[in-house]
Amino acid sequence: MTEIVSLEALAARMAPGQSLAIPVTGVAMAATAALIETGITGLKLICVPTSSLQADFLIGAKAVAAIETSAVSLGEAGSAPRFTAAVREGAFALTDSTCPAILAGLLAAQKGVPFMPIAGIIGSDLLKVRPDWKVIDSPVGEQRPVVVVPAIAPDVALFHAPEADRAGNVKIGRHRELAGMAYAAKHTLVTVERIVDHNLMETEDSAAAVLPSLYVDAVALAPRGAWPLSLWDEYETDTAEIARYAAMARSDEGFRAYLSAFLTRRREVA
Amino acid sequence: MTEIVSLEALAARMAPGQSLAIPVTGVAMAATAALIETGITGLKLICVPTSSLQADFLIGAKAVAAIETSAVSLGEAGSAPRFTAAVREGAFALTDSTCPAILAGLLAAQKGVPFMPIAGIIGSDLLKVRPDWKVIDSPVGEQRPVVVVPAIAPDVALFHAPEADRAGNVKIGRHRELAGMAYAAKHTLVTVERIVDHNLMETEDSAAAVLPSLYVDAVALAPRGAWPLSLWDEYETDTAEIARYAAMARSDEGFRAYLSAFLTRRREVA
Amino acid sequence: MLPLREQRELLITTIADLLDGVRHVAVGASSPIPAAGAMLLRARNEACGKAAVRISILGSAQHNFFTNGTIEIFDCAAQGRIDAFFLGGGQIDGSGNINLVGTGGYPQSQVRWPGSFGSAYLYHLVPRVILFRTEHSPRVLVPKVDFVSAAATTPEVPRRGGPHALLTNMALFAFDRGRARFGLRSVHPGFSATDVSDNTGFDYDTPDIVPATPAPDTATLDLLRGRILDELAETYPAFANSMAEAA
Amino acid sequence: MLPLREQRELLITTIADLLDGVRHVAVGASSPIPAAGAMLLRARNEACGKAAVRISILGSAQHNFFTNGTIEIFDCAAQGRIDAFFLGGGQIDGSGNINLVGTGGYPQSQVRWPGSFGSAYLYHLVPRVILFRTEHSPRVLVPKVDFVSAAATTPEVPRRGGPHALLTNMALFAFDRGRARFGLRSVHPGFSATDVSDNTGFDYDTPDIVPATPAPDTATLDLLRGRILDELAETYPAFANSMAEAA
Repeated sequence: MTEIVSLEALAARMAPGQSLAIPVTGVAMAATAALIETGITGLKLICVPTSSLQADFLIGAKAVAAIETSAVSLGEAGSAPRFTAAVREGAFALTDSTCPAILAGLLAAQKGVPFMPIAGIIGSDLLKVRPDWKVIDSPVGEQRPVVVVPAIAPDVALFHAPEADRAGNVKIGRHRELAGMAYAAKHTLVTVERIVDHNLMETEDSAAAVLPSLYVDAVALAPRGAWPLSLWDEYETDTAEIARYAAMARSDEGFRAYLSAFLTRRREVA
Repeated sequence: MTEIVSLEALAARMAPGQSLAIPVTGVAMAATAALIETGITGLKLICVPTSSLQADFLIGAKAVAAIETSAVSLGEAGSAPRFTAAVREGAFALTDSTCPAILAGLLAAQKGVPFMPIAGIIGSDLLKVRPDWKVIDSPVGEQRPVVVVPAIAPDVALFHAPEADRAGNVKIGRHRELAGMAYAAKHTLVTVERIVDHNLMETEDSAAAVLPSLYVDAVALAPRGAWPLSLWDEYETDTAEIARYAAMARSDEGFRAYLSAFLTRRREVA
Repeated sequence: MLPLREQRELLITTIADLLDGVRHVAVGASSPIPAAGAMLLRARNEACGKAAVRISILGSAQHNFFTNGTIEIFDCAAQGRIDAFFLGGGQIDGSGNINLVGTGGYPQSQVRWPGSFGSAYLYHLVPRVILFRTEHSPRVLVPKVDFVSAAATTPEVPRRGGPHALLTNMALFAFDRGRARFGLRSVHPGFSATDVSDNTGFDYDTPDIVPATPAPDTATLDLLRGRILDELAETYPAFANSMAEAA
Repeated sequence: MLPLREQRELLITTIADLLDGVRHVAVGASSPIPAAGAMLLRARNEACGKAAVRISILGSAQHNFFTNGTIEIFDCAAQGRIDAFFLGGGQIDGSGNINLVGTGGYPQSQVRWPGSFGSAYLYHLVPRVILFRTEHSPRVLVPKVDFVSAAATTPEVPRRGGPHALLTNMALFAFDRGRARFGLRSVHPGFSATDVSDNTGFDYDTPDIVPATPAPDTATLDLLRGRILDELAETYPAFANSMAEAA
């Protein structure tokens, strides 16, 4: 059953060397700060299917040994500086992918099958750098070549959502890729803006927006826990803050200074 | 864009010989009656993943040339009499399946791939009677034998739901297999208890319960349109009526009498 | 033979015992006795501070932990998140295979049952499948099923799922997966080991001394006739009523 | 060269023309000019009673028709429900292949871009992919990309998707899938065909007479400076503002 814990206790559930699935929206930035404070190393990031600030943070903090992603970018604020530098230095094992292939790998894990077929991709150099992908002739159905990718079963999925109830049911709205991460992962850790007293599964309509507690190991309260990123209906991206990060993180020293201030600020809020 | 039409116009969109996907909950019984009144024949039923009264009705009305299903049963009311009789007579092409294999076939169509791998099944005689299924060695990922099934792309998906809005967005709650049917099908026809004036996609929470109009060709109003079956939050199964059906439909004559009264009743309500 | 209520209470109690240790048990639609067994286990665990038990009942609003449609129970089983499930069968054979399709030819079966449902899949994936069929007769318990809806063992492929036990109105059998064979574990009050062998169409192992299936103790009966009946009433009102009326 | 606002209006109008006939166009995040082109098409079609156009903009609440998470746009494309999409590229080559990964070695690329996103997939599945990259230079438009994020043509496998046109700040090219080759279609006001050939690193076909890309007519400008700016403001407030201020 889901435990409701402190942010620090939530972060402490991750162990060095584990694979960690992280999303594009519903990004647990406060938990990421708490995780960096544990001094974690050797993480294998799985971006579902891309990442921005969160991956760049973890990379800059030297917490990442490997990353599988379709892209890392700060969006409007430009390239992700620590990611770009780390690629140049060969600081981690880099596994390039394409968005639906990461989602297909998670789906395979969700369904307990070793692989998943996926449309498209043929002709891409991704097939050259992904020896774990293959083109096969479809064994049944319409006869044509199709790409197959292996299952991705993360050790931990981590995300931020607006609400959880006391039983650990989590409101994810339309963001069903968050459920997909949880189905595929061995453990799921969630931070939320607030914990509510009513049962989120109570009505057919409210239940439709919920990831059931069945998949959730632990929930921690983290108000504005996605900041400076957005959280759908709750708050917008703090574009000024992202721009400030983009400028500072161009150098390792600048990144260190930014991170240090970020961690201090989080401790003060907590 | 979705059209809002009469129940008769909705039924008239089906053509003889088409494949028709039908669900377990959210069963469009009123539309089924309207469809039978068009005198349709040669339907290829795809039960997602089983059926009860609806399949038995269509079979009894001689509208079915083929059926793919994991089961047909009246549940508490016992076996489905017209299905059972038709199997004995060899009245249609019967394709036995198992629940998750039908859902996997639809998922393949949803994803535009020719096949889908699926766990389990090995050792079942279903593999003997399904030459379109195969056991292959997993080409990537964990090396083990795995069953693959071909894509199922129905010509039409038909279901009943509580609400649609004027744009054709349909509230399906947690019953996401209804969305799965629509994603996989070439056309989707929906009947609803009521049409609402507000936008069902308006908020994150309400949107989570919605199949977008993008997938919906036509919507028709059909109050109590699942009767005598249940519609989740709206009304319960009319078990007395199902029992009455089960008794009458034991013979072809009894079925004819039941159907005739059912069609008359529907016309009077409409 | 026991009166109907006592028969059912014995089955429910036996199922709770068979489920001991599971965290999540799924129960199909129209399965009040398995559901009651799972509820009894949940109540017992609560009473003695053991791990909480989650019960998913198909078709129940209150016991529905799923939000991803029909597929979720199957995905959930594939993820190893369902520990126990129940299957029946028009035929069950001595190797543990079950037939939910029919007999007398295929596809034009002269006796046709509804179909395989999810059995071909779940039998592979749920560690503790309990075969539950009240009718104990040679036509149900056959040497070899006419159609294998779901195979009990498949040495050619690794699997975590399969039969754990077979429970009927007459007896309880354990299943040995290595030997793909049932062994008689106990006979319900009112029946003898000979009754069992006379009514079983397949070979099975019999211990030298065949114990009687233990009847529920007083504490269990209190739970069964109180809390469990109340819980059952939400999903199986007719069944709960008939149990209460038999009191 | 045109002033910034007129440049943008030309690109938006050209995109609307390229989209003529589509029912559903998807636009990536941070793509205000493609989004404006799609909005212009929608407004034009409404004005003359042509088929309604659905626009999905990633990251927009108002232009979001999806309820199944990140995967839905990809599934939707695979189902043939998306008619047009936009892709860019750090490099685009003369065969229409695009590179979103980087240059100078792999995996330790000396110039690293974000990554392939969904390009490897969508290029196969969306019938009318418009390559849109404002920078028109030999470092972007290369003979052969260093890394093929997404291949334009794959004779070995049937596909419905691929490049339809390449639009830059300087010119519009059509793509011939049979020959896997671009052909210059028009040059934007302020540039010549020689400017284009001087700044393009790959070979392409040039017609004897190279037309100028047509400027928007008055009716189009009215839409662009009124309704389209209002619609843009919801998703791209900064861009809409800068267009309004340039007036």
